[in-house]
Amino acid sequence: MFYPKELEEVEPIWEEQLAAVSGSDIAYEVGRIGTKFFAELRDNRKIFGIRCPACDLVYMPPRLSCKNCFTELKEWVEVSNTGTLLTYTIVYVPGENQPFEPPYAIGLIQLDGADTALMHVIGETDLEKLSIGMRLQAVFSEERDANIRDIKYFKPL
Amino acid sequence: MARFGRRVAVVGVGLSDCDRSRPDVNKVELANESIRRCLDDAQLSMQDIDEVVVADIDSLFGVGQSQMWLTDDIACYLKPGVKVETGGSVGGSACHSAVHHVAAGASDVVLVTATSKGGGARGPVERFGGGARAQAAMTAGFHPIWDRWVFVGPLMLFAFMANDYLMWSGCTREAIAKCRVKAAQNAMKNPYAHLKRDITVEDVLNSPFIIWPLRLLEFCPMTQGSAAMIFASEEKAKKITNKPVWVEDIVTAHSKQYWTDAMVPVDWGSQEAGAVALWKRNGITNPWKEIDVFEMYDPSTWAEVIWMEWMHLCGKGEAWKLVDRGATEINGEFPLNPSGGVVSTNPGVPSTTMRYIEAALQVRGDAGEHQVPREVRRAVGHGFGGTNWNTYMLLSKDMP
Amino acid sequence: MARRVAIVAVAQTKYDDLSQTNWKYNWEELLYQSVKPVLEETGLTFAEDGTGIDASISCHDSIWAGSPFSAGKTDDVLGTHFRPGEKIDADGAMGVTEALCQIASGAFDIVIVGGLNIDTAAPRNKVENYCFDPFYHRLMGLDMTSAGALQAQRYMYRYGITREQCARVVVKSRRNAKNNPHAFATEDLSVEDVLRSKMLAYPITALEIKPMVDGSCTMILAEEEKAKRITDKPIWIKGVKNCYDGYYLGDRDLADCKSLEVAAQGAYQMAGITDPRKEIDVAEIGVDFSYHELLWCEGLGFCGRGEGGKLLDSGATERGGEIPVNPSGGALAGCPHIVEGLARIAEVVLQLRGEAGARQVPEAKTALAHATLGACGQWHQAMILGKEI
Amino acid sequence: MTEKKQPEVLPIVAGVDFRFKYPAGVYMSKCLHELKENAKFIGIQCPKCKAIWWPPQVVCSYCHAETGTNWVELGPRGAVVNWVVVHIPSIDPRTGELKATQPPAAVIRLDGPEGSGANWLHFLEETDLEKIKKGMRVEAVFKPKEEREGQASDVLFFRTVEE
Repeated sequence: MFYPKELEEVEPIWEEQLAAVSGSDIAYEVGRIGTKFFAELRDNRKIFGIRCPACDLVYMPPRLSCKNCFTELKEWVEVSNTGTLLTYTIVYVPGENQPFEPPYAIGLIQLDGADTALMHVIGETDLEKLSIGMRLQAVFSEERDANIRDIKYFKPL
Repeated sequence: MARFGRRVAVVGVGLSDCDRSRPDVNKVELANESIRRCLDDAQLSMQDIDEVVVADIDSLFGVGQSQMWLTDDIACYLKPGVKVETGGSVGGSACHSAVHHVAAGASDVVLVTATSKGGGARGPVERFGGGARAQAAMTAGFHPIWDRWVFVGPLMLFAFMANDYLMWSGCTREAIAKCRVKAAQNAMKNPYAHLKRDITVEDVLNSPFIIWPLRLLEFCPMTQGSAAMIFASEEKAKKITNKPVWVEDIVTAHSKQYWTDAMVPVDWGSQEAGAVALWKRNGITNPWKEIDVFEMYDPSTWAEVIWMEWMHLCGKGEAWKLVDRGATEINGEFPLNPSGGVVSTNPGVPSTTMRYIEAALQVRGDAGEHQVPREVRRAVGHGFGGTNWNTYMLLSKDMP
Repeated sequence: MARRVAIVAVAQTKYDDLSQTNWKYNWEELLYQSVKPVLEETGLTFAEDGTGIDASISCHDSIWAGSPFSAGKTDDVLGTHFRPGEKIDADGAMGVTEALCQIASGAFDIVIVGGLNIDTAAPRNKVENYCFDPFYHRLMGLDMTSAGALQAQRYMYRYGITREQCARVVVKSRRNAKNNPHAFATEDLSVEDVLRSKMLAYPITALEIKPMVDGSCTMILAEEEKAKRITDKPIWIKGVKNCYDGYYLGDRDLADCKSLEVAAQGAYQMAGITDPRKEIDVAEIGVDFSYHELLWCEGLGFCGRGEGGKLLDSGATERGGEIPVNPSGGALAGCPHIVEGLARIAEVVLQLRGEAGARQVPEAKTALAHATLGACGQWHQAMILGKEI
Repeated sequence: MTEKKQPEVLPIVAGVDFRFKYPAGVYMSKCLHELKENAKFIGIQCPKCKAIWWPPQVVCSYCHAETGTNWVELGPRGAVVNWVVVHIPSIDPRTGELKATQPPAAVIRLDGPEGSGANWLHFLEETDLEKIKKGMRVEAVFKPKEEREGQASDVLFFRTVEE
């Protein structure tokens, strides 16, 4: 016992409270880059990356600044809705903000035309049959609200 | 006498545009904006940065371990970094970390970045604006069981402070209103300020009470914005710029966990302890005469006036009289917050960085329209934050 | 560095599950349990006459603490009332680097660093989900475990690492932890036990992630002359570097650990180490998931790329091996978030002082303490400590 | 930016609603039990510098001495030192819910032994600002024992008393 006996033997009081003012209803402004990307997803079912001319890389998801050279990125490039699975996992336990009930698979998918991979869900598949290197295609949600879930999931080709 | 093993100088500063809301950028893009301006100011590229210090308060801004998301946009990719979280002082604490790292020889050129852009409320509290939510988020920084249930954010703290000062100092409300008008006048000269309304003493006196006796216009707004600074070693600084601003000294003082004593107020001793250490250590016997510009973290106009006394800039009960006769105006005998201060622009996390930046710009003579009309050799930037954290940076034109 | 800096005292609490006692201790009371021993050992106070501790650094992650300005909770026990104090919002290992710089800069002579977390008071999955950006990753329900699983899978795919090899890391960790009085999880496990435990995110099972425990760790750092006066066993910091990788998981090949390589090489260079496997006598590394140990051993240069599994199989990383890794059992045997890296430094200090008890590695003179933070090891720090100046 | 007018994209809802367990700790638990069971305020006195800490804590903030079990009884009476009135709606950060208007908040210096005392932020019963004065004597009004939960809110407010 570290503290005096009368203290160590006190019945502990604790309280469960919000962590800060958190809440599932908090919304985040996406900025102009995000606006273009999500509006294209929602309105045209198109996936856009952004190219760094100095590094000759097409970034997915798009961003304002190249991390290698700090070039301000402006060159929008439409990438394919098909791509290659680089790695995946099957999530078995329920958790916050999950798009589906577990078990479901998520993976890093390098879309054709992009140099970096997008993190997304893999659906319409037997979870046993997933393999790295398999080809996948985006399936868009019927109702789209301009967020990353406008792509419902990627399905095997 | 140099305080550190190696001399350190400010070689670049950058501020983003500041407004109530910046929907055109997300958080990391907003950070990027001031860093680009900072690199331009120093005429450096991101490859020249050795290390990045991130200031943030994750619990207030809706992303945990924010340094991770920020990495790519703050020139930190494949570089070392530090993440600091104090209170509103955090933008200053990060600068102190950068100074220590340069002085220690761990890095030669260190970038400090501070950004404020959080999530917004959607739901029943939305109609009250973000203010109530922001206050509650900050209240969450008080003791969960003992203090949270009775506090209303820092607002309450400054209301107590105002009531205490009114009780014993003989201060007039007009004097405080004048101080707020001074801030507005200065802010109108500052392109990076948020509130730039041409307000009058009557406007302040007629603004509603938020917490009696604190009025709406006597308290700071909520701003989205970012700030960046670059610190460099002597050798590098001389190569980078012909106007290095030397860091003569830095001081941090903190205070105890429970806040009630700050309402009395007893705990402003933290402001005092920091300031006294700064004056004493640097041979400053009369800061009012020896400091050319003072940028104080003023969350409320009351704080600006009251802390002048705690920081030994004047005697007890004298600050409001000095303010009343215009001594702290931009062309007064002791220019205080020529930038417009925190009451005009308050992004929170970058607020202290902004004070340091203003002090550096004044020393450089680059403050533009809000440059004080006198020679600035020495300036002080001050930062304040929960839980009564105080940071001071003494900047100088002359190499220490 | 402009001045030499040593660690002069370390203390850890037992890492334990406080929920069993209905969270008996609050933050400061938990931290004080490791603050008091270092004060008593060194005889130092917070006196301001030049003989005492000059400044304090508290280390916790405000998001795991569940409140902003969380340093307020630990100010009093770290003696920062009206005095210098900083708060590092990351692993305590970063706090030690900060203290090192504060001392090396000439600003202070003696600095105390304390870190703690009450993991069991926080909803792990929610906190971890909150650490991802709100646009691309958070709405995919990611947490550190599922992100780690993506890395594990990629690493195993690229180098043929087996699940059994990963499981053996856990078995070794538990076995070593039996010798560590601070450790939480010490039961005997077989590879089968590990593989058969509940699958969380393939290939990571419940026994392959660090358990949720609570505790604190504190240490005191001092400049050369004072360090020698305070203790006859100062442990010197000879090299340190940390490094961030990019944020987006899809930007990097997760089988790599570039930022660790940069951090390790930086620390080795500073300490004058050219052959880490030969020159380092003991390593304590940050292992949140079983595969971490294998991958980090590669990044630290203890073996070639893809050889992490073989290194483990060879027995080289056992306590009696060529390069003992985590003789304390490491975080897989229980060590709270934030304290994880700080405790690795504390453990190697004990090893170098020859005070590691039953987990002592014989004749340890040079040691490595590693820490990691972020999804898939985005941030790494490597620190080299030595017995001799 | 010179891009053409973009279609609107609403901010993305991606919050996390998380709750933590916050421990009171052994010192505060002891003091909260005392409030609940016996309607008594027990602070702790630093054995070295004699500062009184309310709520009790493990070390003295001023001189870092361990406070041990040096309990002192405070209150239930005290004097108003400072006060404010909240005019705006506020959110209870513990629950996220809007708080109804609250009574004037005041710092009360609870009476301690031999002229000492300790400050506490709590509510006043008196709502007429004209009547609240510095130094005004007040007394703690407790909830009925069966409703007390071992919380600071077991004290409802402080009532003005004549002395």
